[in-house]
Amino acid sequence: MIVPITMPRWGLTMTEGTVVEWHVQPGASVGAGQMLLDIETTKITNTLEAAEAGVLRRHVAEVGQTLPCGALIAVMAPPETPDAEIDAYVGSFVITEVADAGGAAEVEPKTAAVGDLTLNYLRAGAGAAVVFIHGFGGDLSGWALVQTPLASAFDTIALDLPGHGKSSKRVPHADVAGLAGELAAFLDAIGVQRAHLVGHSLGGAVALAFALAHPQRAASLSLLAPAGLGREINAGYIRNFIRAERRKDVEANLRQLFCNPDLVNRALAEDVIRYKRLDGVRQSLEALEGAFLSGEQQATVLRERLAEVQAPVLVIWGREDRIVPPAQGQGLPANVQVEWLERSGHMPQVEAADKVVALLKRHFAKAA
Amino acid sequence: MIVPITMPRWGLTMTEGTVVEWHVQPGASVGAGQMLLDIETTKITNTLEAAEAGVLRRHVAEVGQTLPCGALIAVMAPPETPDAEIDAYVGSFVITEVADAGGAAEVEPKTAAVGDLTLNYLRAGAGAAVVFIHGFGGDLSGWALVQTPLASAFDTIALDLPGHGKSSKRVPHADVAGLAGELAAFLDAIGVQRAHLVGHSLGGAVALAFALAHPQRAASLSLLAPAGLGREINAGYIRNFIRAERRKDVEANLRQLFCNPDLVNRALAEDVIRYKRLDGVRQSLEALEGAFLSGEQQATVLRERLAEVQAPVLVIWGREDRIVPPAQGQGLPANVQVEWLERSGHMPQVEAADKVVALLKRHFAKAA
Amino acid sequence: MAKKSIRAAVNDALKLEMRRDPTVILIGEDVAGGAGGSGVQDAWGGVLGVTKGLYKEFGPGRVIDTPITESAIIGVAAGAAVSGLRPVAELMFVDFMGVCFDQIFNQAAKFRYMFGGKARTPMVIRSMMGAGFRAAAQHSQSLHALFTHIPGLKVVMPSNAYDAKGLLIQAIRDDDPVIFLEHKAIYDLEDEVPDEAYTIPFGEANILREGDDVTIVAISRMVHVAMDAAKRLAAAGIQATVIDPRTTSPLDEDSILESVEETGHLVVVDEANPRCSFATDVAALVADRAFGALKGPIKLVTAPHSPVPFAPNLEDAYIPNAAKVEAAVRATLAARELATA
Amino acid sequence: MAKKSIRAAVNDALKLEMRRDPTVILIGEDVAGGAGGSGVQDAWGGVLGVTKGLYKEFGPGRVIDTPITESAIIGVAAGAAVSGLRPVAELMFVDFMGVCFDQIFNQAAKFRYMFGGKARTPMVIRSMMGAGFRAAAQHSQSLHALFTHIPGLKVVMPSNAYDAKGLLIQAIRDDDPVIFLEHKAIYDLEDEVPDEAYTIPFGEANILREGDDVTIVAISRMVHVAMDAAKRLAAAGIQATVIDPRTTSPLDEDSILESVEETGHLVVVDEANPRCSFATDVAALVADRAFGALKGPIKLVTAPHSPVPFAPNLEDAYIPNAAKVEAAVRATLAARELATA
Repeated sequence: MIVPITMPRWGLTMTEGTVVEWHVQPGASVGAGQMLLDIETTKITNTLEAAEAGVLRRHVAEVGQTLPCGALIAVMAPPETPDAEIDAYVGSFVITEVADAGGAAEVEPKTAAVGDLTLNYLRAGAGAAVVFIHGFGGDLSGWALVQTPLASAFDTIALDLPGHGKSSKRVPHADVAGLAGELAAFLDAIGVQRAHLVGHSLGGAVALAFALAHPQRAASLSLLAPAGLGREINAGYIRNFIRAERRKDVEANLRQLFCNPDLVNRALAEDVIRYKRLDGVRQSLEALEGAFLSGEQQATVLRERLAEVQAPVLVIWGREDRIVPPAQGQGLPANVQVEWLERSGHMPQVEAADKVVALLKRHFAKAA
Repeated sequence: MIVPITMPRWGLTMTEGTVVEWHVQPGASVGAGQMLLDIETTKITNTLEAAEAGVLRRHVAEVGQTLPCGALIAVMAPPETPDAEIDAYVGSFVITEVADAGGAAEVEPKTAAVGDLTLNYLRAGAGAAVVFIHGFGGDLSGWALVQTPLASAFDTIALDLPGHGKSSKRVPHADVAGLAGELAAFLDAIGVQRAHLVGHSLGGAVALAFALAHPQRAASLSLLAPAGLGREINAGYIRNFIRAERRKDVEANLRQLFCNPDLVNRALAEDVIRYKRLDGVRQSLEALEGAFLSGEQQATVLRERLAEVQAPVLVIWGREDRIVPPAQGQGLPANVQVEWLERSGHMPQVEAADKVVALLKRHFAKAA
Repeated sequence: MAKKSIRAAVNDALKLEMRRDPTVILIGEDVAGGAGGSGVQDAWGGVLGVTKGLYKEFGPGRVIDTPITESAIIGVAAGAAVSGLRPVAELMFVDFMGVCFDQIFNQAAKFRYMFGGKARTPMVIRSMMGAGFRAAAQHSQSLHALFTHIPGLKVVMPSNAYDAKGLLIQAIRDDDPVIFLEHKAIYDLEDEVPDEAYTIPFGEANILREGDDVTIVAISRMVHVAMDAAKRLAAAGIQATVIDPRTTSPLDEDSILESVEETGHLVVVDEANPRCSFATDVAALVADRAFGALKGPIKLVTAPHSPVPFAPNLEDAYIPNAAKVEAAVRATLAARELATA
Repeated sequence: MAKKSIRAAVNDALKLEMRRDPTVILIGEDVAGGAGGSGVQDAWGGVLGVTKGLYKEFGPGRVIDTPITESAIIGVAAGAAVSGLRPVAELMFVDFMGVCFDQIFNQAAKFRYMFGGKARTPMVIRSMMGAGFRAAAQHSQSLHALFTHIPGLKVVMPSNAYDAKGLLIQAIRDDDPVIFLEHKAIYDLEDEVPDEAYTIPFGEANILREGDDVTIVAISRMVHVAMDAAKRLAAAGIQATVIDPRTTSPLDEDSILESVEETGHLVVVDEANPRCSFATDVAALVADRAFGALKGPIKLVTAPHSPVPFAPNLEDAYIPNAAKVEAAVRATLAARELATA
């Protein structure tokens, strides 16, 4: 079987990339996770790793070539596949991922003053508002694969919560209710009254708390692997996230997020490490930890109040989630639609981005 | 067979030694040349090496014990030799080498002013005078094993030639005739008119030249592996002696002196190295080399004049001499008595000291 | 996040820390320059403009421009440090430390120990190091081995702008004397550098790439030489791990040992002279504690045992380059091939 | 030939060379002492009496007693050397070189190179080194690694009186700057020392004993520690070769490599701090060039990475001793036994 290697999209603002260097030559066997090539974007040079094992048969893009996201850059195929077949495949390849995302190419993050905090957010597209709320230790870039396609039909807004991403590295109100209050103030500051709320993990609990506190402002509620629906949680992941310092330890911890642990590459781990080194991050994360955990369990459980939510509620859960137990997605009230994703862990917006996009579109349509 | 290890005599002035440390424990196999123990004398601490391979069965002397030269300090014997047999051997051992050597215990070297040179010499015993003249690069200590026993019946005198030992490190007259002249001046200075002359190698040529120049002063002439009886010589030995600096190179060079190369121990090599480091030695040796060698051959051959010598002449030559070819001892005039030593190299006074002593005594008696 | 040069990253770190902590002061020759004034006060801002603009913001009380007197600079800094300030002293060229080495290694480095832990000496000595600038034997040296040898000193050698900023902020906040060596030939190298303050802990290596065949340890400018070599080698199917320890004291021994446990081969690249050097230090570490994993000789790629030449062609030949590193890698790998053959 | 102490051997070497060569002069603090005069001129003759009596024989023109100003001493010596004299400067304690390191490594060490071989700098810097004297952190250091790192310096560290005399005469006659380090704790060790002048070439190791099982390399006072350990080991049937390189720069690499080729095991004993040290230097040499012969890890026995303690019990624990060397030998030999088992 022929497997295409295409120019990746590393975030909303990426439209094209330049091949800097090939690490693997045609004919070589590669393992899953092995470095294939370095690609330079306007922002950063990064390494594309092999998603699966196989034999690299062809470089389609040479060093120095700049290609749009989704373009074919290499071909993997078993040794027995004839060259002619690969020629034909390369000749007939069509970019299926459309690079345009509601003028996303020009989109740059902005900041909003919220109280004495500065919150960073990325807003793209036009239409009904969709707000993305990341989880503990994440940031708005985690939504890239979901926000980008949705921006063609919605006014998408992904924010960095206090203490995260490029927002102020202080968390004055670290509990779920406090964060929901910051979210409300943020939406006030950017002039969004009502939105589809999409929250992940801790961000799911925040979205839920927001919807309970401000029922009229939630057009719909989409909770991905959400916190707040049970006591159990992988507290070790949170503690290690805060305290692991060496990259191998950080990588090992991050691998728990995914069904396919090979998705944790050095760039992701390095991003986490660099984030954690910033002044104030340690204290912010510890504040969140202190408010969020009670011993080895979640301090705030809103499960009993889920039925109160008036907007349509969608819960998406990967069956392989090792952070928040998927069992907490069972037995939810009737107003909640639950979708299970196979071969997905705690990060369905990354591991199953296409499916999540489809589910969200359908959900928003239902809510409209 | 039981082999005794006895307290060695490392020179004329040594009468006893103290065991400092055993390097080999009873029951251990030792190779020829292996370090057996360290012995301290009044002058120096040195290591006694095994003369031959075997099994060390018994320490007779313990660490800290002081014993006279010749005393039993250990026993070597095959593993099958019963302990009782070793007990009996130890119990019945008698010192065969007499430590007394004409009051040698009190003997210290003296110096004589000869022109503007200071010559060092060791004089012991009483009787007819016997003068020992060492070879190129040697010194008076090389005669220790021969001078010591002869000192009980003769007035023995061993000198350091100019540029050697503890004499002045200048050689104003570096040819054979010049050295013979220095020898005559030295004997004048210490008041010896007539003596039995014993010369080794270059010292043999010097003794012969002296006897030819001063027939009345030579009671007899004994030449050990003498120079001056032919052109051929191992010039490489002389050049290496001067120029080798690392101990392993010095050792390799010195091994040519002996039939049994294991006689070259680290102490001997170290002594040679230390001598060569003294100011003036290099220049002295090079002066001697320049006068003594003509290309790769001896510059001075006195063979044709041997018949002129009126005193009795004894030539002693080791059959395994690799410095001066033993063939030069063949076909000598009738007034010369030639004695051949088996399993002896260029240093019979060391390798076959007992035989040399016996030959010298008989020769001196004949001359008397 | 913008790209910044190492020069700008160092300036950024100084500025942020001086804003954050009023006890942080600068002391050095010409550090007040670049203020936009006229005459002597407007020299460069350090020889290469690193402290440019700080005098304007923080004034003469906190940016102390001194005469040419390195021993006074370091003496003042050490005294200020034990009196409660956090001085950052600039020693123009590390070659000049010879006149103030007593203040560094006999005084500052030993205060904490000699006063039974009761004295803190939070000072940073920034200095330029390295060859390649046509500055001859007395302005081109790489003397980190001397500082690394001395207990009580921490030694930092950033290879890129991101590290330079994070390590310098860490250095300023550290309570011990820190020697911070900036390679003068890579000041213009740019990198993504956050605008915010951040710290990189000492003793934590940066692993730039991972490969199974050989471990290359390199510091400061040599990291780039090692990466160039790694790219050449990759083209020939040899995959190198490249480790930048970032700080030579403390040293991230674990990262080096763990890598050699996997690759079995070590090459160390160090611009300094070879004897008693950081290169030998890493080699000795591995020859003891990862001996069982070694499959070939440990190769060191260093300057020769000679001063830095003035002649440009000789200076170029003096500095380790990618070709030499590649040859060293092939030499140690050859040992394995011999063993298998 | 009489037994002489190291102190007497050094004095002897100075005396003989001053008699032989009128260009040889002494410069240092208190070097004029011990002349038998009264008052300030009759101090010890160096802190430990090494130069005693020389002032009386050679007078103030050749035995120049200076104020406490190490930088002037070394500056004067370097200038005298390039002007045709052969100065022997005394730097009381090597710990003090921090105030005159510029003169040593940036000036004297580089003259010959920077003047294209046309300048000679025949100077000797004698200094006391080492712990064991209850003299605390600033008077007990072993800083030979710093000098060994610098090209242009020769570094001599005698372990016995015979070597001390021959090496010092060689140093005085050498045309390059020589750092001559006398360990203050072994000045009274006696040895057979010829009365005449003699020289021991630099870069030629002394092999004190030969054994097949392990190579121990040690310098200065540590040679005696190594020999003690070798004796203990011999009692247990482990035969060690003990090598004293005598000079760390130049280093007799061949003797070390040849020995390890035979024994397969290396232990280095060095009183200095461990990082970027002479110990690591020897380890790196062997891990590269005798790698194929190695049968176990290279073990280093050094001081810890800390200043020299003042407390006597801590100072004793700080200095490498025979038990630690023995343990290191057993540790590397254990690797072989494991491999064979």
